[in-house]
Amino acid sequence: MPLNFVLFLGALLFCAGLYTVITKKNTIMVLVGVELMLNAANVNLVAFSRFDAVGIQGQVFALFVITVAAAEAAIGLALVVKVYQHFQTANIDEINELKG
Amino acid sequence: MIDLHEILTFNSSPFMYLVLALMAVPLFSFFTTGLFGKKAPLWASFLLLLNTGLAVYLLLTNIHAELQNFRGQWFQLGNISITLNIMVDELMLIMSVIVNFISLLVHVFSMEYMKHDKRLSLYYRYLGLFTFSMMGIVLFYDLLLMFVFWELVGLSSFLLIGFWFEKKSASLAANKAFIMNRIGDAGFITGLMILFTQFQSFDLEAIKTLMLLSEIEDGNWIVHFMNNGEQVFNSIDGRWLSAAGIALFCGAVGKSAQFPLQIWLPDAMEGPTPVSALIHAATMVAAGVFMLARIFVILDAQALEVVAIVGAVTAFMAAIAALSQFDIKKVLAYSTISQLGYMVLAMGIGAYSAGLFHLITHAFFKAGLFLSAGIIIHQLHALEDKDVSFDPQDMRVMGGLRKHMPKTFFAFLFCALALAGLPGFSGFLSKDAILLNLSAWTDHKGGGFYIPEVLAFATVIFTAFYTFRMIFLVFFGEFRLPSLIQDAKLKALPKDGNAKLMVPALLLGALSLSLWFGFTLEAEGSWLYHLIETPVFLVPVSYAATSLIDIPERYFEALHTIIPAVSIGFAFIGFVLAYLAYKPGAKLEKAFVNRREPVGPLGQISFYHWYQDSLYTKIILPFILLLSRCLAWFDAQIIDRFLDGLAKLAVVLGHVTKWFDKYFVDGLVNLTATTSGKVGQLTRSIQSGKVQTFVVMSFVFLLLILLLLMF
Amino acid sequence: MAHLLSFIVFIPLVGGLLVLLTPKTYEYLYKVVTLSSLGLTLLLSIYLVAGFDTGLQEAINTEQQLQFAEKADWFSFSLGSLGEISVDYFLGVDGINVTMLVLAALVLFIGAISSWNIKKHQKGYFGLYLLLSTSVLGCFVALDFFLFYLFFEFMLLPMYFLIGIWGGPRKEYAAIKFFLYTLVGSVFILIVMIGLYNSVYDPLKTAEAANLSVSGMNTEQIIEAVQQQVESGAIAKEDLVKSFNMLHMANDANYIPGSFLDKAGLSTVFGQPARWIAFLALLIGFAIKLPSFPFHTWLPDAHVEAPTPISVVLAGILLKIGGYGIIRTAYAMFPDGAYHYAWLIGFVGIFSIIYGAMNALAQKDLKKLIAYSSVSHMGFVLLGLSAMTVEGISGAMYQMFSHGLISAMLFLLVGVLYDRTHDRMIENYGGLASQLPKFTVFVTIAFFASLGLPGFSGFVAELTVFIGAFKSEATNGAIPFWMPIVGTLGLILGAGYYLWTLQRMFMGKFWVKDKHWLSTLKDLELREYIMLVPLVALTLLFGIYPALLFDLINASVISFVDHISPLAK
Amino acid sequence: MRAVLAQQNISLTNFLNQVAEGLGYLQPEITLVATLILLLLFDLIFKKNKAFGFTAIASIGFALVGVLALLQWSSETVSLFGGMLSLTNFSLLLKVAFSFGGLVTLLIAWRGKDEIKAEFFKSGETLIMLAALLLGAFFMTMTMNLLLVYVSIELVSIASYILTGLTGDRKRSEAGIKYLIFGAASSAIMLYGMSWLYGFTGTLQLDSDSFYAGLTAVPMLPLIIAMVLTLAGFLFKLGAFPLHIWSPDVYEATPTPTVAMFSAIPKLAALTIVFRLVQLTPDTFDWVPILTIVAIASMTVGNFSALWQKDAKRMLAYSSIAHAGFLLVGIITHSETGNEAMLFYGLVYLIMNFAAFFLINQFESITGSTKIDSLKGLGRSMPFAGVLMVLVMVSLTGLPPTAGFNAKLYIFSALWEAFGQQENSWLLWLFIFGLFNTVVSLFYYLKIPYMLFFKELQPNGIQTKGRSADYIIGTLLVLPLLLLFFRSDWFVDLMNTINFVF
Repeated sequence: MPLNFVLFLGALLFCAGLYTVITKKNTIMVLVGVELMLNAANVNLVAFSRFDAVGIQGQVFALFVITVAAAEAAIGLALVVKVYQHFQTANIDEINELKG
Repeated sequence: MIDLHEILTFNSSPFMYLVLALMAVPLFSFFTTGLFGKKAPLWASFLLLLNTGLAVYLLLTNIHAELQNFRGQWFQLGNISITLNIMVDELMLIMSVIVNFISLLVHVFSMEYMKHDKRLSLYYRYLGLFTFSMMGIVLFYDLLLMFVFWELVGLSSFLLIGFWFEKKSASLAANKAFIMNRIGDAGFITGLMILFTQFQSFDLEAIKTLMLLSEIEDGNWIVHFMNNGEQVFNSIDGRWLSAAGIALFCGAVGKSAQFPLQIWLPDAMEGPTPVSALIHAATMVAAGVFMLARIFVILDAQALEVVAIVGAVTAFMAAIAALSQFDIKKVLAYSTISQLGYMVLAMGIGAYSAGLFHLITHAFFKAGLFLSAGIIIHQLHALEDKDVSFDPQDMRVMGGLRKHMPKTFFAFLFCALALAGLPGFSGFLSKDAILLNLSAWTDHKGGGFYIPEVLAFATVIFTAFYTFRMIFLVFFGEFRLPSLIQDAKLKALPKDGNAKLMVPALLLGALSLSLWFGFTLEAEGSWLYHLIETPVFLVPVSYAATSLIDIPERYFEALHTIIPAVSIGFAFIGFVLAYLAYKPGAKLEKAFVNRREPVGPLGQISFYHWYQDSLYTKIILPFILLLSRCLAWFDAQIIDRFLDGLAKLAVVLGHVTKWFDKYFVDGLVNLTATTSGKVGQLTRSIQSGKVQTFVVMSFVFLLLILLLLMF
Repeated sequence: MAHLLSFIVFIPLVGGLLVLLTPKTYEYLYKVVTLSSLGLTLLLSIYLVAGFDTGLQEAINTEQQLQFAEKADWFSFSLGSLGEISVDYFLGVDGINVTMLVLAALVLFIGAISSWNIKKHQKGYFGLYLLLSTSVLGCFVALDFFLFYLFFEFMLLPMYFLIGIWGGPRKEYAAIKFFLYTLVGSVFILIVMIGLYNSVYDPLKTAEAANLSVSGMNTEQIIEAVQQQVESGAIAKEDLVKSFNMLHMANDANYIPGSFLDKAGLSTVFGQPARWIAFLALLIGFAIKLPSFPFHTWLPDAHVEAPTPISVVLAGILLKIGGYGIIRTAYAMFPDGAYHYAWLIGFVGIFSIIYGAMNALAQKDLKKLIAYSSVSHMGFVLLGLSAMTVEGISGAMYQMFSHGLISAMLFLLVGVLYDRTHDRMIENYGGLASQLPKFTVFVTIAFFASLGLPGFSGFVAELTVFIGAFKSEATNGAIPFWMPIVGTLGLILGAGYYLWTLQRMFMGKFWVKDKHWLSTLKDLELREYIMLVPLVALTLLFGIYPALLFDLINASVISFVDHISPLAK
Repeated sequence: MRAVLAQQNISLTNFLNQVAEGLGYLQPEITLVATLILLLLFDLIFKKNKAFGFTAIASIGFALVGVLALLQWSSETVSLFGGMLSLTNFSLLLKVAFSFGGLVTLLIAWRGKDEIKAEFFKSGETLIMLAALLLGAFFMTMTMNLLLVYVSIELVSIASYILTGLTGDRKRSEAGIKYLIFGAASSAIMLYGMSWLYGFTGTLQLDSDSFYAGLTAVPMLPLIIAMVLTLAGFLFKLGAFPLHIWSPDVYEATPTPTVAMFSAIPKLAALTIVFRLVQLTPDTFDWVPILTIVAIASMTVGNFSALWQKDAKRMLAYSSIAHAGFLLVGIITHSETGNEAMLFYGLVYLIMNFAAFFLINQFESITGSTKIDSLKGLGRSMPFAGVLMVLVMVSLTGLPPTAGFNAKLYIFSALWEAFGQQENSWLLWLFIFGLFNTVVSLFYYLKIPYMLFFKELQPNGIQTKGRSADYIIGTLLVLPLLLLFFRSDWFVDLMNTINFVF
């Protein structure tokens, strides 16, 4: 499978993720969007690591990313819960009190 | 090559202190008089008596001694030393006697005239200050120092005119005098700049020496000399030479009340009458002429022509203005301007001796006129009380005073005749000399230069006319005051003043007889005239005017008999006209008494002095004030706003960026939204999604940076 | 007496600390401390002038021409490839700043006296006042650009608070305006300062750093040698010791070849030679402080809002720092720029003269009127400088000095009136002469002094400026003949607005707008005499005997003009 | 790991030795971890009034970390774990600074109002998270490997999210979630960029030859894209334009001590990473335009947005954005001078900010609010604190006689030098913009002295008695600012011993 298919997939994922992050109202969905973006990167990493002269750093990296992403997601969800306690909603539009 | 420092040798001798005393004594009087309270007049007059004595002594001892000068350094400017130079020559000696003498008389006169004033001692201090600064002008043979005292004289004149500052008119007159003088002085300073640039000194001796060495080469005025060791080579456009002369003359225009700055002098009559006699008739106003005499030799042809024309015009205009005044002091003021015009004219045509001669004679008779007028005013003023009030300077309330105050009459008459220039009186000699030279000058020059002559001779008629008009109105006919105040009753009739008033007036009256100046009908016959001989011009030949001395004798021969005859004739015509118009019972006299102001264009022009004053006060001054207000508005509204604007702009930008940070993004989001199709729902969903807008915004900006880098 | 200058500069600081340490219960001590410390400063500076050698004639950019110089390494370090940077604690006086130093000491002292009736927050007030004094004095004697900049900037803070806390109704606005304007100016200066010390090296220190064999050479020879070697590139860039020394900056030979501002002047900014731009930046920076059109608008506000003593100090000294800065930095370091922009400077000068006078003519507020007259008078300084002749420069300096005295006097007098009635509007008074004769005498003297009547210092200054300016075209062609001639309009207008004011406020029948003032309008009291009489005396003294001041500055001015005049090149 | 092994083709055993000796060099980090665990255990073991214990452990721990870092001081570079970390005195200096920061944070919390005290010292997690944040920052200063860069950044970020959002009121939870989403998104963007870099070079090791070679080989366009995307994450941590927007909200919501930490430590850490990236990319890639735009924009946006802020913390947030711009200047000059100036600026900035927040915190503990208006007239009733505040503000503006001025002076000198050599107009504009931004910043920095001194104290019965302890600490924090102005050579000489090569 030629590399550029994979890269294209990655780019697509990335855009989809970004789009989700930008547009979705529900915080959970936004987090999901982030996950998508991260995974776009992962796809790239794994794909490139095939061409790694010395090893498989890419794949290692991908693993790390997944773990960190999990942690991040955990914190994210925790925060969502916290927010829900305060705002009785997870709708990001309604969480908007800090004004500059 | 000559070195500036060889000219500017510092030298002094004990004799110098004697000369300096001439200034020191009045200054001393200025400082000490305040301490004497009631006795102040006596003290001041005593000091001035000393000074006069000293002046006379110096005159007698040094009049024929060779010139001597004292020079010292005032301060060092870079490597140029600014010097003080006192020159003892005839001019200085004579002037110092005149100034001190008349000042002394005024001191004495004022004892009576001002005795009821609450600020009497202050008045005498001011007189002291004036005499001091006037002596400064006379003594210093150095343009810078001359200018210094020039301005100080202006200051003391300002103080004395505004002495009764509670009167608004007085304070305004004082300002007018000072500012008009300042305008002239701006010219003076310009002259100083030019001469200093060229000669690196203000010392007249240096200036004259170097002027002699300077020459004109293809239109450039170059001078080449050493200044302690180092070569100085200055070359500027030749026209600056004429400019220098004219600029300095501007100073004289201001001080000697020449056209177009003369309008301050009539207003200056707001001051006490003795002051008018001293400052605005005899001495200060003559300072301009004196200064012209000092710089006479460095004036070039063009400058001299300007001087001559200005002089003639002034003499004529003022004479016209004097024709129709009601206020006796106003008449005298305008006549002063007119006579000063004669002197300046004389200088302009190169009649150096004649001009100065007229200065001297005029000093006496005009002071005399003012003092006698002062007596009349004083005595009439004494008649005023709570139910009788009138303007004691107005000739309409006078008339027939010959009977009531005969001494005053004679004092006044003698001076008046001198003014009118009738033979046997001093004025005749000097004026005759001027006219003589004038006509010689005209014949020699030819061309359009007959205008000054015409004006000058016309002025002779007018002078005689207004003089005799004054005499008839004041001294002949009936005393009009009683008829003017029907209801009230005068407590007494006017009478001659006491000795303090009369002695000075009579003295001056006597001095306006010509026999003191030599038993002759021609200026040449007078010892004084010969004492002051005309110097030769020092300016480069190509620019120099032809001195009268060089004018061949034949020009004069014919004139020697004609001119006196003509001038006497003209004076007589003036007298006859005045007699017909204003002799007691003449219709003009009647009309005059109960008219507010003269009728007819001529009358108006004359009464309002060619409307020059209104030109200043109604057009120029308002314009300047308007301009200043506009500028102030401009400053507050435009410049300040603009610079503040920059500051505000920052704040506004602050708003913008803040707004940008918050809301601009939505727009972008909508944009992305439209691209991604389903507008409606998206926009709704994103409206205030702050975090998301943040993300979008950042991302968009990243993209922008990218774009910026790619192209 | 060693370290005389340091004492002069830092005694007020010590006083300030004392004030801050004194508890509120001994409030009366604040004035005592302030007065005594400033008095001591004044005495010392007079002592300094007494010991000042007027004959010393050396090149303006050498340290031999300095007197009472104090030089100590402050700090120095090598900043990477910039090479060694050394900042010195470097004070000294020459003819250019000695007069300013004395003036500052004097005016500060008088300002302290006039602070007598400051009531609120005395501790803060006098503390800040003394702080201000130190920074002002330091600004005049500092010859290390870093040190100078420190004092220059540090002036702003005390001033900001003095205006902002003790000022009038719109004090906040005035304070911030003052601060911002001056800061903008100082940013310009900072830019050039950075550029300068990056381009200038210190020969002697370089000799050490590059350890040249300098055995048996005297200073001049060493400098000579170093400069040659740098010229030839024998000394490595890293060994060069960059210097903040203003005198070095004023010497072309000390510019690193190929550096941004070197004498070759090849590098350009916005298409203009960098040296010209640098000059312009410095000029603008200080012109804001001077202030000259069009940067003057902060002055009226600051003056009107500031309390009397601060107005006195502001007009008396702070404006002079602008003029002094232009002479010491802009002109001394970039004569070529000065010559190139002479026309501009001269024009701004006469424009300020006339513009300021015209504005003064239109003012209703007496203090504003005087503020604008200051703008007009500072115009003379610019005119004199632009001429680049000995007379012009001396005139400019003389003008700064005399304006220091006269404007101080004027603002004190306004303060006197304001204390009585809390009103400065001209049209609210009339015929004061009959009510307050002594006050009127002083006002009249001050006005005539300010409009340049001979006998007062102002006249000598203006005359010198004029002849210097006129001489310019004939000798070096910096500015045309017509400029000084047009400038004489300023004399007439000056007479105009002063006499008009005199006539409106003091002459005529006595009346005041508010009847309550009748009781408060008392004539001068002793304290006010103590402030005014010395000023009047000095103005007269320097008007009658100018040699007092010219002898101090002549030698330096001559060498300064030799340094800057394009003909000397 | 195999990758790394293969890269340096060495046997497992001496690789393990390497790890072992590497660990020897990581005493500070280890100590931090230890502190962290201790805090955890303490929290679990004891039930009530743990405040003293927490304080003791945390402060001793942080202090110890600092000391250890100092003890390691040496001028040569040590590369650990097969070059994944490189320990230079540059990173050591920063570590010392960071642990100092940690200590000050504790101080601020200790002097803070009761809620803050409670949050910090009642239960452990705040302190634990602080420790974690520090740990992340420490690694950021050393890492040479993209992987490690990512991980350490995330460590810092996650700790920050928790510190922001997991406790406290709705405001904080809101700020937290926003912070997290924004942060996660930007780190995702960065990661995507990194993946591309990896693709170009086939390595994650920044200092490896193949990385260099790869970047030189790649065509400009994709490289720029990748670089900018990668930069995004760093800029996010740096709080620089265009990823600065989170900071105001977060700063406003989070308690002052935490903000103090956020404002300084992650910033500097991120700065080192940007610095390293710029250092190690080949000269074929021109960083100047990108960073110049970012710097100018950060200064301008930061300063201008700060103008209208009502809340002191929010204002300082924007000011910190502006300062990020100034810090970048040092990197842009790309010269030894620039590096030193940047480091100088960074450290001075750290001190300034901690001082500022300490004083704000002190006033907050009196007035109970961080609104600027709430400072009205306080300077008159507490002149000493007022003066300290003024000094700090002056320093932040960058005027004499404070170290803030020297920092600006040196960094712009470096810029000037760079301009003098390259005559690159980007630099000139940066120079002019930067300096005139000083004037703009004056507007808002002066607001605080203005409120403190020009306004009258409003008569609500707040107790304005300054506490001597605050005065002492405040003085200790402000004194360096003055000292470093008058003897900045001390500090610069220190900079000279720093070696900026990794």
